[in-house]
Amino acid sequence: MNRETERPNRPALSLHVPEPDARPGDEVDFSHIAIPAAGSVSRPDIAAPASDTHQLVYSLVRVLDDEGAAVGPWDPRLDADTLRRMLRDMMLVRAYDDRMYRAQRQGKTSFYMKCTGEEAIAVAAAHAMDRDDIFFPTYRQQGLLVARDYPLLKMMCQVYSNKGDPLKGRQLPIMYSDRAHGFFSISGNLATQFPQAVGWAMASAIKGDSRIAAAWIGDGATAEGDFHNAVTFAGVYRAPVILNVVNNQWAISTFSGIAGGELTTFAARAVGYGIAGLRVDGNDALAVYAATAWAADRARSNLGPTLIEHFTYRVEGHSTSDDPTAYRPQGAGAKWPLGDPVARLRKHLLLIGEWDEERDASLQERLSAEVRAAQREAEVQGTLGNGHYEDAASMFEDVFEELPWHLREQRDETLRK
Amino acid sequence: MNRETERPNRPALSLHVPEPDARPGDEVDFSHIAIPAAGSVSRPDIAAPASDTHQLVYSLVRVLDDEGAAVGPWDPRLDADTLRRMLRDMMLVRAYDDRMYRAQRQGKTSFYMKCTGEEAIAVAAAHAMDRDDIFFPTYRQQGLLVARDYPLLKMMCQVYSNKGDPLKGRQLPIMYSDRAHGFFSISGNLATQFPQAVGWAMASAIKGDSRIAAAWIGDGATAEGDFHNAVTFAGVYRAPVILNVVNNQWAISTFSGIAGGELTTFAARAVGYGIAGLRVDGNDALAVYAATAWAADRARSNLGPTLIEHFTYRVEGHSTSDDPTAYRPQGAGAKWPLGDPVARLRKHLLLIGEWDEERDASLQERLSAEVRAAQREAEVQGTLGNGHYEDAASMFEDVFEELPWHLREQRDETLRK
Amino acid sequence: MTVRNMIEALNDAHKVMMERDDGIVVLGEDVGYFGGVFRVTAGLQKQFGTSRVFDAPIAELGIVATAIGMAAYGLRPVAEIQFADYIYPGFDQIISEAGRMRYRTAGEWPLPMVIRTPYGGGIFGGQTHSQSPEAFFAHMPGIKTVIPSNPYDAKGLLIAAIEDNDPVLFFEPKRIYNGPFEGYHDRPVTPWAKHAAAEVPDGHYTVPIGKAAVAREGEAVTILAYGTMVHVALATAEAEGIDAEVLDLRTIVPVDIEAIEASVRKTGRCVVIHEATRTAGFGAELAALVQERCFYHLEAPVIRVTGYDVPYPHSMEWTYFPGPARLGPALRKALED
Amino acid sequence: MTVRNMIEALNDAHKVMMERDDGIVVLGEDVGYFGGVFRVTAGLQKQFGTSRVFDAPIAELGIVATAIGMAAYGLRPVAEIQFADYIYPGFDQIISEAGRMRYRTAGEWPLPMVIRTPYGGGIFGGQTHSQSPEAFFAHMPGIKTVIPSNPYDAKGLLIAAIEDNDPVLFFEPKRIYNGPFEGYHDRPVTPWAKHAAAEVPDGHYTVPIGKAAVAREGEAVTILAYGTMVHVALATAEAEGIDAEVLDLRTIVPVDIEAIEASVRKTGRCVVIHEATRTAGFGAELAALVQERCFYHLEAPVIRVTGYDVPYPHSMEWTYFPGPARLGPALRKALED
Ligand SMILES: Cc1ncc(C[n+]2csc(CCOP(=O)(O)OP(=O)(O)O)c2C)c(N)n1
Ligand SMILES: Cc1ncc(C[n+]2csc(CCOP(=O)(O)OP(=O)(O)O)c2C)c(N)n1
Ligand SMILES: [Mg+2]
Ligand SMILES: [Mg+2]
Repeated sequence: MNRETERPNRPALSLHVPEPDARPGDEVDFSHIAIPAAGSVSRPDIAAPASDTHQLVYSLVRVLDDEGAAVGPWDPRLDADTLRRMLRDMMLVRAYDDRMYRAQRQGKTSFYMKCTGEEAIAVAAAHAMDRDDIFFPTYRQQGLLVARDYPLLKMMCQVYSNKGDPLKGRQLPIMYSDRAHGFFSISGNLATQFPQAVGWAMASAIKGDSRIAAAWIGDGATAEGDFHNAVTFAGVYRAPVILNVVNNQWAISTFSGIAGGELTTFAARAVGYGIAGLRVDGNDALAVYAATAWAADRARSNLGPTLIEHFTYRVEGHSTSDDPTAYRPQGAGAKWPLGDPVARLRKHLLLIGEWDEERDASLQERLSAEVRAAQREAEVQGTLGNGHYEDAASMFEDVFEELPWHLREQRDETLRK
Repeated sequence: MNRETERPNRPALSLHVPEPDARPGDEVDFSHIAIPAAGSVSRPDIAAPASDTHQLVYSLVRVLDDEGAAVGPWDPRLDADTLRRMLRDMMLVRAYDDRMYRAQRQGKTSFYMKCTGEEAIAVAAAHAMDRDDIFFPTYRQQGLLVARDYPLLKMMCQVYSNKGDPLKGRQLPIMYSDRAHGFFSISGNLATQFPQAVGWAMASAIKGDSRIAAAWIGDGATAEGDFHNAVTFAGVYRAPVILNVVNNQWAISTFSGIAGGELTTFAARAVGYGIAGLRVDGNDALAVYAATAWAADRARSNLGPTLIEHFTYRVEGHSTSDDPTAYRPQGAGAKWPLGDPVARLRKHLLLIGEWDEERDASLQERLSAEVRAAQREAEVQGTLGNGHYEDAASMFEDVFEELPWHLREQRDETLRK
Repeated sequence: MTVRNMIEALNDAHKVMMERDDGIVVLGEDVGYFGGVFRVTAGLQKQFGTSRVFDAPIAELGIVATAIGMAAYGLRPVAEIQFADYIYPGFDQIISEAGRMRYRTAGEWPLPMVIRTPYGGGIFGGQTHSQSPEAFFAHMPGIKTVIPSNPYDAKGLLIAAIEDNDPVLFFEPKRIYNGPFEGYHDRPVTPWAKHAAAEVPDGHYTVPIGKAAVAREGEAVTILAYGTMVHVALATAEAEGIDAEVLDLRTIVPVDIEAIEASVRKTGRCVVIHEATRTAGFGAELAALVQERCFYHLEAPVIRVTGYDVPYPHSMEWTYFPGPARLGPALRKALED
Repeated sequence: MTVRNMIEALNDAHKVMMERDDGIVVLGEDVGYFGGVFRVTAGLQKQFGTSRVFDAPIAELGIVATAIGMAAYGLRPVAEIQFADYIYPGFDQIISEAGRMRYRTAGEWPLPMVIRTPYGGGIFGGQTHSQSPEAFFAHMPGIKTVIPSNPYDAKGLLIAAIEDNDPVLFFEPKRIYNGPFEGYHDRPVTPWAKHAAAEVPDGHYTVPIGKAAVAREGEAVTILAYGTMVHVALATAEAEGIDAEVLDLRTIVPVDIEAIEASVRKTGRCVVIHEATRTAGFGAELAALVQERCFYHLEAPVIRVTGYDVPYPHSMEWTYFPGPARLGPALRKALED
């Protein structure tokens, strides 16, 4: 089948397969990553044509400089309380993650996923949007729930699939859902939430409402058709939605090059659809806040969707089922040049004199105590395999509004046992 | 549900639904369409980075000017024989279309689709590529078959689903397929061929082959997930494939704005993926030839895929099942400012003195005679409902390589009748 | 009362409901200005405006997904998939999302939405304008599947589907949009006007989801059918002079098991007919249910008359189509055994 | 002969075939450097290079579609879908394209391709890592569907699938990758090493597609099973002390009808078991076939033991799972009737 022989005059084609620059054993080297100085990127007016944002998709919106100062046109100029609240939320998310990760390791549940290094992306966005806006998240935005004061206890009960699980043991751990907190059900099927969020936003526009939607998707999942359908519909109908791509550069074992990140940025997809696009330092809480607020104002003013790439790094493994040292150098995360979002926001608060070491230490103490307390309380209601949610009858409920005959029969068969 | 009441301070959102500028009864007005002068667009080197093409996606590669002269850097400088051959192919496609359209109207088959005004897009591309390259077409590239001398008779027999139908009456009329002519099976499911073409091209690269693939898709169908998957895979693996978007501005009754063509061009999608992109006057055979040759050389040199938007207009109805006057002004096609591809190529040949009225008239005569003769011959083998392909046993063949028991039983049941 | 064909009845169901509830929106390919390739949504955009009736990009995934989002918001979207053959790009969103949302949110996010789609052959549509994919949707939890066989039921069932608080797949037998089809392709088609079920009440009424109708009473054998096949069954019973009872299922999930059991217990014989391919089609489920529940009443095996397990062939449509020529012998066999 | 678990057997099947035929390429999510989330493709990229074994974007549609293109070119792609629950985005390309290509090109473009995917529950994977969607693929023409239940068959069937000239869906029961599972979740798992079928020959051999295996001979009742359920059936027969004949179907399309008929004619009773949801599952097809073809040999109705018609629930996995606790009573009932 090799035509070479037949066509000596033609060059032989070959398949290009993207490879990350470092594999286990190699030195991690992030020196090739272009990092524009904080404050160096211009900020278009909310009402500017989408094309005015299109040079930004190849740069990086950054607010916090290396000293921790907030600089440049994107500085959201937040009051100290908001800054402290964001720091607290991010610290709490991290404490919660560590705790639940260990709980899984201790066999108390089947599965867990951390968002280490990505806390700012969810927490800052939640604070930049209104309380009655809706979120269509992936499994790495637990920060959205924390920022909206969703009880840790409920989150833990879901993770344990125990008697207190609001989802009645039906969902895999971390697949939270809560309507009252505007947090849409997380799906195990990647990318499906993206066009759903667009539909929700279209509905809001249809009803002359003023609420907007935000959705999150991973770099890897942008390859799904759902992503394309979401952005296409959002552009066609100018839906009031913020489309967030969390580029943490990994999709389980494959790096972002396999997802289409080798030739251009994910923010650049916005150019292809003619909608507004921003590329943001995802480890900079102020940059995430500013970009989200910009996109939210734009959406609320009926100016349509914005695609935001949050450039970050997946510091930990993909999930408790994954060991990243099998495919990338050990400790790569620690070397990530954009640093740690929690440390960077803390540094800023310290720099502006609105925070100090003692307060930080005691907050850290309070938060871990809070997490420990919630965990104790949660475990009273059981853990997976040890008093988890178990109610055969309820297994058949909520498939339909009413129980049809075949499910009634199936339920009764089970109950007879 | 209308939140207006609750949030008087916020503007009410509203849904934007794209509308074409003219509906039945309105005056057709194409004056807003920007048409750069022929020859005004630069031609990047084959080996140039994809980004060098990215300003071209907002312009229009044009070679033939209003006088019929070939001008500018994209002039493919074709010899007169090739030009005459392309003219002949395009005229033949049109004669064939007219004939088959009438045959359907006469009740000789169930369905037909013309490509009036789009002949150059298929014919010129076929001549710009090598004979052993492969095509993954839609139902509007019958010109590819004509350009590769596929017998009209076979095409007609397929349209009639008659005893001579190479596809054994299994496919809807115009869903041609012929391996020997490198023409991949047309699918009724829009867009599916696009990622398949990328897979074929990847296989060619895997084998160190030198053949490349080309695929076509309509503006409307670019909204499908298949399109996104195709371009994503093509970019990731730098597949040797030409991805043609035929923007004839209509998808049955909906204009290209509903497909995502309101905010930017379809060629601009290439920018979003970081691959090469070109936007071409689809009614200019020389421009189509030049752009295709450029993309083919690039692909063959292992430099990856090119997305080409062919800007044209669907002059006729979508198909024999469609009446366009129900949703757009009558005779809109005749007013299309980029003219008729056949007339434009003819004008060029006349201008350069390689063609004259008599030759044109006699060619026209020969071609209609050829079509009439083929039709007579085809109809000898039957038409749909009147001696069409009918062989119950064959209905069960080719589902699998071998007939499994259940199909054997089903066949035997039928044959017993 | 107005005499309506199925298209007019479906169109009227939209109008009646959209006038009552401004949360109902209609989206799909060509459904807006043009009113749909089968004209089911004709006039709706003019009456209700572009933000309630609008054309969608050619992206069935996006159509279903945005409808899910709209339903999550609180609207009641009615989405049209132009042909059932093209529903597959939206399959994941239907199966994995719409069908499971109420369950996985413990009831917090029910999805009141309807997906309408013309299905079935008999129009020389070839492989991709003729399919009957209903069995796929019956296999996955959380989706109701409705298939009317006449204008009266079409309107009443569509209204019930729009008012239902669960996702409903609404399959429309396109071959009988304009008139009942008994499977004799060489005979002239009688328009609905000549049919009692074309007497369609004006205004609001419903036909309950999950309830079958006895289309013909009989003692000798039960024929389980839906959509176009109901008419094939009726015509074949007449032609063969067989005292068959014809059940028009109207809904396949949840199927009306009581009606099925009652009829089969009475007749002791059962033939199932559908146009979809046989293997793992819904006829298999019906045969399995009948033998599970009426085994000791059955005097003969349940026979399936279905489309063959091949793609729907263009020119040999009438060899493929399960019409009277195939149902007749099956009925006789059911009686012989 | 080497003792291999199912993962090692499948991995070896790839190696054996890729060494013989350089037209065989492997693609899928995480199958390259990492070797697959279940390690089935471990070491293949190292041995055969990145242009024959490569990671794919997270786009099941694109994975299937590019595999179709590769097969059309003349390669023999083996694509992995990471979990069967995620096959739906590729559904249209499988159903409408792969399954019909040979037919619609009148045999000019056969598609020799394999789609491998881990399926089934029992691993606390919740709604989206536990599904058994085999029935979907059985319903549409042109696709063969294979489901092994042990390492020996897994290797032999995968080699046969790769050599087959039609598209083959290859479902791998992930619960038994590392050891047979009899459905007693509270008992320790025995590794394959202790199992005869873990004696896997080195090199090339095939297990024919379309042929069932008698996993256990018996006279009293026939149990039709595949995948994990074969082990549940064997264990239950032992536990209940019932002289059941257990048929391991191994292929569901084309199913081994002769083996099924022979066994049911002998026993006169039949129980079908699968993990997929019941309604319109493949068990319905099996029940329909058995009653159609063995009606006068049946002394009792065919009973279906299946997953319930609800999404696979995370914490109540063992209430949902059709294990011995549910098969036992069904067997006894089949014998009583
Ligand atoms: C449709 C689908 N395909 C595959 C998977 C399996 N899967 C789960 S997470 C994951 C990687 C996702 O990577 P990315 O989108 O970058 O998100 P991240 O985990 O980095 O946050 C994969 C392949 C899935 N859940 N759904
Ligand atoms: C998946 C799918 N959805 C819908 C259709 C119905 N359909 C056939 S052609 C068409 C319009 C296609 O428009 P476009 O892609 O612009 O191609 P054109 O007809 O203009 O050449 C539609 C909606 C289809 N064939 N396949
Ligand atoms: Mg990622
Ligand atoms: Mg078009």
